[in-house]
Amino acid sequence: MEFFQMLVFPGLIFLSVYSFALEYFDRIVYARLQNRQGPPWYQPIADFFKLLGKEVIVPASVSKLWFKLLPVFAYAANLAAFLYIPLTSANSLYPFSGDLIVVLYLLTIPTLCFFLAGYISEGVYSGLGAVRALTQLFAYEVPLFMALLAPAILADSWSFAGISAYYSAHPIMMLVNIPAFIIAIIAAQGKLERTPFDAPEAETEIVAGAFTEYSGKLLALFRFTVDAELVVVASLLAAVFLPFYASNFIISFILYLLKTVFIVFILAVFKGLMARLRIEQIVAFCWKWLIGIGLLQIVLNVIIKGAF
Amino acid sequence: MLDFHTLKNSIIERFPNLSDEYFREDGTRLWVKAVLPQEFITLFDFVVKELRFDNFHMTVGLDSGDYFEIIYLLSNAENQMLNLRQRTVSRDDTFAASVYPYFENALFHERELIDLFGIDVQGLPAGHRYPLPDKWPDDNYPLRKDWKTEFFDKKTLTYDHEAAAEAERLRLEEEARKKAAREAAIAAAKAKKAQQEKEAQANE
Amino acid sequence: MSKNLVIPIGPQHPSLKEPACFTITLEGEKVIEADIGIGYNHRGIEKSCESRNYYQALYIIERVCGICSHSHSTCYLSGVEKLAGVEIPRRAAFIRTIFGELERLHSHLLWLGVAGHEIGFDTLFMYTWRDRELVLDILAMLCGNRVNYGINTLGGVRRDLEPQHIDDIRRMCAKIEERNNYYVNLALSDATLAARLSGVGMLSKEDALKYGAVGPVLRASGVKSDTRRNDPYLIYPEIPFDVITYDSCDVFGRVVVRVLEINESIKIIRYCLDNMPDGDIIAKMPRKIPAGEVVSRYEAPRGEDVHFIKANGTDIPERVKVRAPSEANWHSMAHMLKGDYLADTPIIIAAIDPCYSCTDRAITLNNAAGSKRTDWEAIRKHGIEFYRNKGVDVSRILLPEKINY
Amino acid sequence: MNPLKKLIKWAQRKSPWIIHFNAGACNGCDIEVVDALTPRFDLERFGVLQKGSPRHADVLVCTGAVTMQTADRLKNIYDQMAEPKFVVAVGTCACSGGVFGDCYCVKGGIDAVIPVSAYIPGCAARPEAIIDGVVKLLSTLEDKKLQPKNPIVINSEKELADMLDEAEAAEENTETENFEENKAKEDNENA
Repeated sequence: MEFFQMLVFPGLIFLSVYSFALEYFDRIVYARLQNRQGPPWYQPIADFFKLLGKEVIVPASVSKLWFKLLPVFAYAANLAAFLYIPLTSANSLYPFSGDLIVVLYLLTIPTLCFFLAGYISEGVYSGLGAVRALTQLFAYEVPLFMALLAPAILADSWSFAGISAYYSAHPIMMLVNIPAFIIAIIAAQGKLERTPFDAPEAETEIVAGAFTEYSGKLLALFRFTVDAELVVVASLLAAVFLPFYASNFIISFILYLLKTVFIVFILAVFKGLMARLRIEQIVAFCWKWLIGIGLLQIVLNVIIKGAF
Repeated sequence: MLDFHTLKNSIIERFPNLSDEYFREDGTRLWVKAVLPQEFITLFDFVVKELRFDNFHMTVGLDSGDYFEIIYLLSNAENQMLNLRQRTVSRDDTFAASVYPYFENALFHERELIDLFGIDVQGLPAGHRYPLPDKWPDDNYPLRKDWKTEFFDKKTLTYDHEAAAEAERLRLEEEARKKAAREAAIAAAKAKKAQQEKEAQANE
Repeated sequence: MSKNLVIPIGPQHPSLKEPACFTITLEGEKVIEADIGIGYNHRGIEKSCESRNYYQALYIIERVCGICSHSHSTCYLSGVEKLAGVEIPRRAAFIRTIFGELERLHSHLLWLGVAGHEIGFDTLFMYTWRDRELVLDILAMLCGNRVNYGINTLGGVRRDLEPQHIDDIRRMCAKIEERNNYYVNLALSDATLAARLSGVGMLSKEDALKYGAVGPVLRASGVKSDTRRNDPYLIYPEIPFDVITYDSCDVFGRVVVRVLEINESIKIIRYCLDNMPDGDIIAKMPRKIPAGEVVSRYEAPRGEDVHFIKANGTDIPERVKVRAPSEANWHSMAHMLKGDYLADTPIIIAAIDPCYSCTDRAITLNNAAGSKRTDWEAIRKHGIEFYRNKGVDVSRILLPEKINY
Repeated sequence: MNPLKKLIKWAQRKSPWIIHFNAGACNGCDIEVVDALTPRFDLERFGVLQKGSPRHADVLVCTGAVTMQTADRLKNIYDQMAEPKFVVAVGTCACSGGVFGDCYCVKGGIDAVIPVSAYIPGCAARPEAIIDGVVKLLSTLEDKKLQPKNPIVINSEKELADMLDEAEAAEENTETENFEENKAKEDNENA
């Protein structure tokens, strides 16, 4: 049973299928925003398998082992984080008291893999893309942690189960966390390196950032990781900020789908309406604004917790 | 708004050897005849500094038979255009003075003169060649009249001088023959007319 | 990045629509040295004009640049007509002015989209190019081709404007004006656009004059100079339009100047449509143009376009020299690049709306000092080159199976 | 595994990523190529995405008559692209050198430098023509036997040198066939 859950439902197969679906949804919303017709439904699948069929060019001066292993590490970290997030019921596959912290740290591994991928492929563009990926990591990491830990403080527990128990007990508390939700959305946009914060792979400046030298299977795996990251971050936000679940499986599964689609819709609209910020503007914006509001949110939560 | 007349007088009074027939007016443009490089620089300096023609448009290279000319288009705040000319001594001694110290954006124009005409412009900073590709063979100056594109083999990047000379000779012969034919025709027509007049007088 | 990093942008780069190679020396993210490498588009146009008669040279001159083909052909023709002493009929002058302004409309909309694309604002890119389609439909309706419209010929215009065309143009102008107002307050109000564009690519008024900048770049630095006013041609002396200037001296100013110029162009088109006289559209032109020299100037969408034509009495021009507007802006752009961030380089390069095919120039990037290429390509190219001059293309060879890899 | 191969071939037809290079054009065709990606003619309907790096792209869309300066850069980009790759020449100048064919600095069409799969004529080829060309190129993928070559990974200069020497040895005994093949190539080049 465990093996089935690991492999099929909340595990590999579901994550892959759902990341293709969400990527398609994201591209369609983005295209419709620019009143274009957008790609057909099977486009993400076609992109993935086409890349599988392409020739893999490995730069000679690069250690082949690392060049090929990095995409696998990035995807593995994503999959591991996905197992700890509760989807349809209050507790996920392996609930334990600090699983929120574990998920957060597992989610930083893909960014490190992107940095290493850019750094070891020694191209001029990939080197710059790698450095930018790291600087952006420091920019959005602190506000993301703050935004996700504020509801945990109110719920007085670090585990998803505790959070959902507390918020299902008194649902009005969820409204208190609205500012934290907004910060989390903006920081998630930074984590997924999407348009206002996509300096690391700015197409018009540094070609394709860390992935410039990748091609064929490895590029397919990297793009797959980026899609999977979208699913994982969306379900993480859903699990922390909208932790209500129905009793039977079918309804709560549909509820989960609605929650993640709603979050990805916001991210897609966000991507369509903004211009790309420079890297030092991103860092300045994150450190000044997001952390400021994050601190206020945490102070507010502590006061409310004291009061009730 | 000083009109061209005062402009001309101020130039002639500063440069006595430039007489009035050196100038040609054409609407809002004043053309000046060609001047040798040594003289040209002082004229250029005077025009830019004193007469305030401080807007540089472009330089045009010209291959006029036995020497090369460079036309400089300048205009002042009142949008009057003054076109100065500098000519090289001869087709082989192609020294020309550069105006880069006065106008930095003349760099590309003057590099082009070097590449396309082979005019030896002195006073430019070091830099890439311009505008021809780097593999371009030396002393092949495309915009010279005697350089024909059809004798240039693009694959091996060599210019076939003999064939060019051959074609040139043929062309000159052809021209001479045609001129001779035309003169003969005119002479024949004149003779026929004179003969008709004689007949007309004869039968009066 | 302690040591200075040398970044080659181009000749193939997603932000450049055309081949040019800029070698940017970086210190961290700041640009400290910029070297321009343009002219990959040098096709030797001037030489080929010297082996064509005036009618045939018109086709080459029209294809100097795809976006401002009407500017080049009008500038060339006004020069040749002046040499021949032929006055084109008023109706033809009106039609040429209308086409010049239509071209300015679609060129500025195009530039606005490219600027949006450079700073990652793809929605603006998609919107402006969707509206640009309206202008291209009108151009296709009037003269059959969306780009390189061959409306001009020696002595006047090839096709006339029928009445039903005129109210199509009016409808299009109304639609573009309404869309343009949306872009005007978008440019002035959008936060991220302002964040990315203001204070970027500074070019003070003195530098603009010193480096001889032209067109919107000059006008965005507060200098009121427009060839339609300085050296009026066609119908512009009678048309009441004002020259837009903005004194913020940066890329943001260039956006505002271009967006407001779209409104001016619409005003000019409406004026021309209102009082266009009847009459024939072409004047008789002699085949052999009398000897002489002429300099003609025209305000292309990107700046002042100067043509020099020398005729020697035959029907073949002796010398045709084209000075395209982008060529005047190169030096001011190299000056602007220094001191800004790498992220701003594409937008600064795009800000002068360079048209490399116009500039017709070639400079190569000296690879010795320049870019750091991944060794793989060097080895792979070496292999292929080594075998190419032996006449065998290695990529077609089926390597014997016994090589195990 | 035949189904996987069939799936990959289907995928290659459904998602051709293009990279655009202007080899000396008047940029009329470049604007029309980029125009094909905008709302009215949206190429994304066929899964076409414009990519920045040659590594990611399959279809190299070239415009303009190849000037001598851009010739070796064009070759360089073509070499960097991953197999299976195609080249689409957009515009009359790209197909045959067009109106600039006789200029001293122009090498002629794109096929003077790299093998071209599809030609789209037109002085400023219309976006509709470009889309039609790309879709026709995609539909030809089915019948052409397209096996992605197994990747040749070369680690060091020495290994490449040995491989090339072996290839040279192999070439010696096939000297005669190559001789005709070269002569044939010479003929159609100057034809």
